[in-house]
Amino acid sequence: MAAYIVRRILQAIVVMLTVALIAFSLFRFVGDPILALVGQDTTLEEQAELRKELGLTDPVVVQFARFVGNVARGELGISYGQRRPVIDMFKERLPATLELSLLSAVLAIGIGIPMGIYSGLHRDGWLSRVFQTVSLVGISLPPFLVGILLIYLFAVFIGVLPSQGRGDTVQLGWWSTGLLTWSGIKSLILPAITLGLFQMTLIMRLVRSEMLEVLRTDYIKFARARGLKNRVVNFGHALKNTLVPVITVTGLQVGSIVAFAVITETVFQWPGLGFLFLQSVQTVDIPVMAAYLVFVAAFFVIINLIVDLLYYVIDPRLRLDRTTSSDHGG
Amino acid sequence: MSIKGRFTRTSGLGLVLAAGLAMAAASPAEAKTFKWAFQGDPVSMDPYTINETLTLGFIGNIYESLIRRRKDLSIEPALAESWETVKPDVWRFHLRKNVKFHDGTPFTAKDVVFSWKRTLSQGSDVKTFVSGIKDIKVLDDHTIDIVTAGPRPIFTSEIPFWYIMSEDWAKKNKAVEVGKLTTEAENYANRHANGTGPFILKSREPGVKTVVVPNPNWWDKATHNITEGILTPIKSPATRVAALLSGELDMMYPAPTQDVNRIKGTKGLAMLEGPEARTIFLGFDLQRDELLYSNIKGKNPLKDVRVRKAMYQALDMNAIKKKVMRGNSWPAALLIAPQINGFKKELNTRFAYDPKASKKLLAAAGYPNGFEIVLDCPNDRYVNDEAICLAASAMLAKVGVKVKVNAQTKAKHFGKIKREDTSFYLLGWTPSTFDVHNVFYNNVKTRPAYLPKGVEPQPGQGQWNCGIYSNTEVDKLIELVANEIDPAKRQGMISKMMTIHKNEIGHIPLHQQPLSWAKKASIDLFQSPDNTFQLRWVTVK
Amino acid sequence: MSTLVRTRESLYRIIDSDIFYSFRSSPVTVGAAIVTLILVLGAIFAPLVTPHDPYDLEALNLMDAFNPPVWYEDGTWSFMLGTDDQGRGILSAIVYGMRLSLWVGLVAVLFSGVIGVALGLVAGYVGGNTDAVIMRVAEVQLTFPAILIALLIDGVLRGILPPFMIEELAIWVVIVSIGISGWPQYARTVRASTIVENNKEYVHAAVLTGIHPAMIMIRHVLPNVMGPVLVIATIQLAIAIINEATLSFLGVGIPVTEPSLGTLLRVGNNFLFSGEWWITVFPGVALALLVIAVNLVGDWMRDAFNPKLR
Amino acid sequence: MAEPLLKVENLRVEFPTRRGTLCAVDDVSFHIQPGEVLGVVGESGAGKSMTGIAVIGLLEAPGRIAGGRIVLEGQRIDDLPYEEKRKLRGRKIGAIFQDPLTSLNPLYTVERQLIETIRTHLEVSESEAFERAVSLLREVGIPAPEQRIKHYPHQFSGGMRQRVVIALALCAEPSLIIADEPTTALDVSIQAQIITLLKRLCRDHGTSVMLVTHDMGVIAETAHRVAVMYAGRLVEVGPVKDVVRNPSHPYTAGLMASIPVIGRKVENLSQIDGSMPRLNAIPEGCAFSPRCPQVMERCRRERPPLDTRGRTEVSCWLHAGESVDA
Repeated sequence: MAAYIVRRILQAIVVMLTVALIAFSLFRFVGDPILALVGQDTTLEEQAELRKELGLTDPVVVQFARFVGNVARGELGISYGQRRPVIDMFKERLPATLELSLLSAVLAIGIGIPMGIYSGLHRDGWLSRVFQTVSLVGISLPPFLVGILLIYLFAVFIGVLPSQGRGDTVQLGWWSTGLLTWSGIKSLILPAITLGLFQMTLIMRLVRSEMLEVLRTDYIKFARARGLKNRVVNFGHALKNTLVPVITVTGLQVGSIVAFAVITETVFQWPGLGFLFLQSVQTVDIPVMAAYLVFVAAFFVIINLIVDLLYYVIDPRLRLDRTTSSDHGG
Repeated sequence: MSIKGRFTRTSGLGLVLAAGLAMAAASPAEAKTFKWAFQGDPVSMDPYTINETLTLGFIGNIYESLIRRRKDLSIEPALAESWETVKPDVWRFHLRKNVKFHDGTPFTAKDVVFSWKRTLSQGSDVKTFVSGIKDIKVLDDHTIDIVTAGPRPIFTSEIPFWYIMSEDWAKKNKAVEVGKLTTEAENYANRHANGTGPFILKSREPGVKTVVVPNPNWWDKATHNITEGILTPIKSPATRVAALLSGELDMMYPAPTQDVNRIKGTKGLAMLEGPEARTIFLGFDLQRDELLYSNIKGKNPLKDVRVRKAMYQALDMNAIKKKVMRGNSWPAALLIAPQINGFKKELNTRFAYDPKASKKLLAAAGYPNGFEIVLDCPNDRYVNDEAICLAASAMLAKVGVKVKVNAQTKAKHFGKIKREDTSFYLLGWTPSTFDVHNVFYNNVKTRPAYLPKGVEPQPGQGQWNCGIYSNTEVDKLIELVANEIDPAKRQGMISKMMTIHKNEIGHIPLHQQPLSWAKKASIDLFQSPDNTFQLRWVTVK
Repeated sequence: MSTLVRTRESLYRIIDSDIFYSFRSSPVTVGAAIVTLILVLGAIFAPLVTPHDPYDLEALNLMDAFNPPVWYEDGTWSFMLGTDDQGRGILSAIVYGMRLSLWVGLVAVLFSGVIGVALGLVAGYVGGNTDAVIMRVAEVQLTFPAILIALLIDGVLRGILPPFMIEELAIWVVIVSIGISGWPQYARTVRASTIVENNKEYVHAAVLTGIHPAMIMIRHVLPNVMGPVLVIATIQLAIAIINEATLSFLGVGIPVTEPSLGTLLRVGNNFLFSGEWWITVFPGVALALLVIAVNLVGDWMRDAFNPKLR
Repeated sequence: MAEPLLKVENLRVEFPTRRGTLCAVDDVSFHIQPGEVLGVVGESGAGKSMTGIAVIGLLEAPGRIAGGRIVLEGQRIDDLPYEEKRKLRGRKIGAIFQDPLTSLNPLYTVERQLIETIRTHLEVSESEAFERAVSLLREVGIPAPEQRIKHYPHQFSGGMRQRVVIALALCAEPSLIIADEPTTALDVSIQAQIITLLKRLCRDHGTSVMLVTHDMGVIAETAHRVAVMYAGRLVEVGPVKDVVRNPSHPYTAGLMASIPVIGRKVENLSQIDGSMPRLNAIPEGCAFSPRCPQVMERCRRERPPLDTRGRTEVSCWLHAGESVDA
């Protein structure tokens, strides 16, 4: 168990370093940060001085080492655009993104899994066909298009829900929540649907196909031949076996939600990290972009760790006798 | 401050609920909250961080200068009660008494001196406002002498955006310098403000929202009736319109030209329109011997005035006005708008739209089949900037000049053209002084690097002259205009330099763009031609 | 096989598996086939079927801008679906945009397919550290959504390339961004199949007769993995089209002078409220149709090859 | 003759497909006496497994029983509602599937799977069920069952797993076990052990077995009687000795030529040219007629009925009108 966790954590660190390298080294060469942050009246001499002060004239290796060191200490640098610590900006934006992502994930999982189970168990029922059609549309419509449609329909045409922003928020320490005000909750609905729809579709399809696959297995047939009740077979045996892949992929989808939020947040002007990221791409705000990448990577790594541990808990083959099942492919 | 520390201090379920209830209950009938949106966010609350209309305009609700502008843009006393010129280069300002900053400290002469010094500190982007100041002498707490570099008729128009900060407050909060962009702690004034103005900064979430409340102790009589103002930056024009249509906003600007009719036709909404003092124009690379990004090698066609004129006459500004701007633009022949000091109506006639003449000119210049060129264009700065560039490229294509449009976000666009990495670019300019000098000084005067030997540059001259237009006579006239006191003589010089520039087609002026503000009909507010929005003129009915 | 690998594969398997089972035996499928055919043919023969060439700047007339569709009072047959803000016919723009979207999608998929198949073959055949490195990279990359990767690569390329080339190469920038983000799926599938094939006798026999490993892979292993690869490619095509549209919508994709469907939507989005709905709605519908159609085709391919994607 | 335990009469199983209805089991009749082992033999796709599945009532949609009756202990069971059928499964009819590696749920311990089966059918307490589970494991020859019962399926070898599967089938003392290729997936050495075990258990418990296999050797070793199927039809049923030594049907004759040892499977009949027709292309008349060395004109036109007069029942025009028994 300990070895397993240690191995996973080591892998996570390697992944994080790789991502940090990518985040840093690639963005280091995009655009000219100096020109993005000086005003109209800054002379070329002042620009050169600033360049030096920011360490942009140091060797790239030194810059990267400094970058990793700073990140490890929680210092994500100073935003070129806003001239304040990136970590502060992240703390402001994080609640918006997490609340949106969380609700989207709840929607995606809460609706996607039951839909998937249902259409797996009743693969030819009319409701399953409806689900299938919905999911086809769900994976075929780009999220930004869904967002625009929803805005037009609910914000402008019907006029019941806000088209942008987070509404009123309440401050709980450094965490600002929109969940305690009516306008905050209303503002959350459309973005959450937009963000959750695609993931919901994926999860539904995953559960359905896993369910179908498991239902075809011999042990399910054998369980029925043993005379077990349908409920026991479907939910005790079949569902539990679909759980492993479902948890893994659902975990990854939750991770994707945070990253996919870039698009949704842009469409809805949602003041979260994704929106900040896109803004920073447009203004070549390197510290923010780099920090965002690192953040997303860290998020994924943590989710992966959790998923691996869950998998470990659920699947006895992994837990008890790794040698029989661990010819690791990847 | 650590995350943990902050969190524990205010956490607790009771507080959560209380806060929630407070939010739910806090909407008394007489509260007049005013919500508005702009396409960008003020860069900082520090009045010296950036010289940008939006930022300075917003900060103007919180901070004040010695002098402010009236609705008609004429100047009137603000923190200075009155002033006179003791000598041509010495201005005596009598400061207003009993003015207090928002934190309660009184406003005195030392704050002006402090502000001047701070404006010159590292990181300041508004040095231009005080570039005319040689020295400030304190006579007493409420009297100062400002010594300018020579007679400077435009001085009073240079300082309305130069806001006065409190020395005590800045020192207490370690905001004495605007600040270097290093990993040091952020400049306190960046997200906090302490002015003397009609509104107090209540909270600031950069890029999300900024909240102000009225200053009950303001020295002037408040003409507004709002109890709270909330600014939300909304970049996407469609989203801004949607938010207004769905009633989330009381006012937003700029309203996309295409949506003006819809807004006008929507019950309860109204438009405020007018010409902005900003002129949009095209600039050329007039310096390189071989054009960048072109199929013409070894030559720069743009150096030939016939080519420039051909391009000028290929542009149908009326079509752009009708279709791109939906009637909301004022085709221009000069780099300055009619509101700007120095404007000459007689000169403001465009060379006629005439594609045939264009073709002839191109043929005469040796380019019967035209040439290729890249037009650098912002896509989020001016009204329909990208669409204008695209329309222009289609029009130029008809006379044989194949224009590729490189449209990008303003930060990238400005960076590119400022390092002279351009052959053809679109830019817009409003002189913050409302005087023609500012436009020519920045956009037409030769950049220092290109001056003949022995000519001493003035600081920052030609900073936006990205294509290096250079005419010694015009340069000279620009310098003379800065210091000429006699209005008639001065206008003569101005007309002369504008005529030279116009006939040389130094730039192609396109139009003045509209001010396009959309609001709820129940809101009264004043639209200033400099496109700054001032809360002190807002009334919520 | 590691747990994550296996289960992640099931994600892709779903996309490939019985998604459209219920459609298969219904008239919807037939309709979709017809729609696909029309769209693809229209895209291929765009210059023949469109009334205008939307890329020809000289032919654009600003005064034609904002014409409504033909059934409106001031609509004209010349611009059946109306015009956009530059006077470009929407119909022509859509057909050419679709052509571009399909082209970008196809080349991106080809690009990632070639990289993925090659790396998969190498990883599966060579094994050892090479395999470990390739698969580890694939795994790391798979943890990020393709769109984020594409956004990154797009940004990077835009930063590295000289500005004047960006406009010229915009399409290739998008293709490479989307292409690079898609290779791991192929690599994993191909690698798995390669390992299976590798253990078969004919491969051993071929090795013994001294045939070069590369030849063995190309001649023996490759044909066996083409089925699954084609299915992945079709699904990836749908994803590539969506990603292209998203990048273009966010303003970092195909430039507006030669618009793709996503670019048209970005431009059209500005006119959503101004009454010129046709500038957005038609391209939006076209995009949705295209992606749905490609997804359905993907299902048919899956049936045709009936691959075991594991 | 005593009342048979299981009586299958004119069973017909159909699968509707896009290209018309396929008949997987066509007019099949047989019976099994208490304590009797009936071998069902035939090539792949002959319909033997389908018959077994129809008897347990686990045909999957769109497959369905289109005709005939299945009678167990005098009670008709094919038309029972699902819930009633479910109660029979495990209680009256146990099942053993081909692949022990996949027959057990990998996520649950053997204990849990045994106990849930026992408690589904028998009114016993948790501890009684546990006792019974352990004794069942001991009975099927699993060493140290008290410890092994806590293990997960993947911790058992293939042969051991099949023993667990057999234990699961025996949980509620069913009177009939349907064993569908119980040894096919196992090593040859283990096959014999499992067959021996199965034989012993059925003898001890008096359980009847329907042993579906395409391994003639297993049939010869184990079964009392044997039913031969071809293309969904029954061609010959009779005592093992008679059918093996003296096959009546030309198909059976060909089949018997391949009998020699346990473990040798009937993959194809080298003695007879051609292969079994696909279900959508069964010829008119006798399904075997195109391959039959003794084919007659009548065979191609009329389908021979199952002649039930003798000890061996046969469906062939060669034997029409004469008593096979003679």
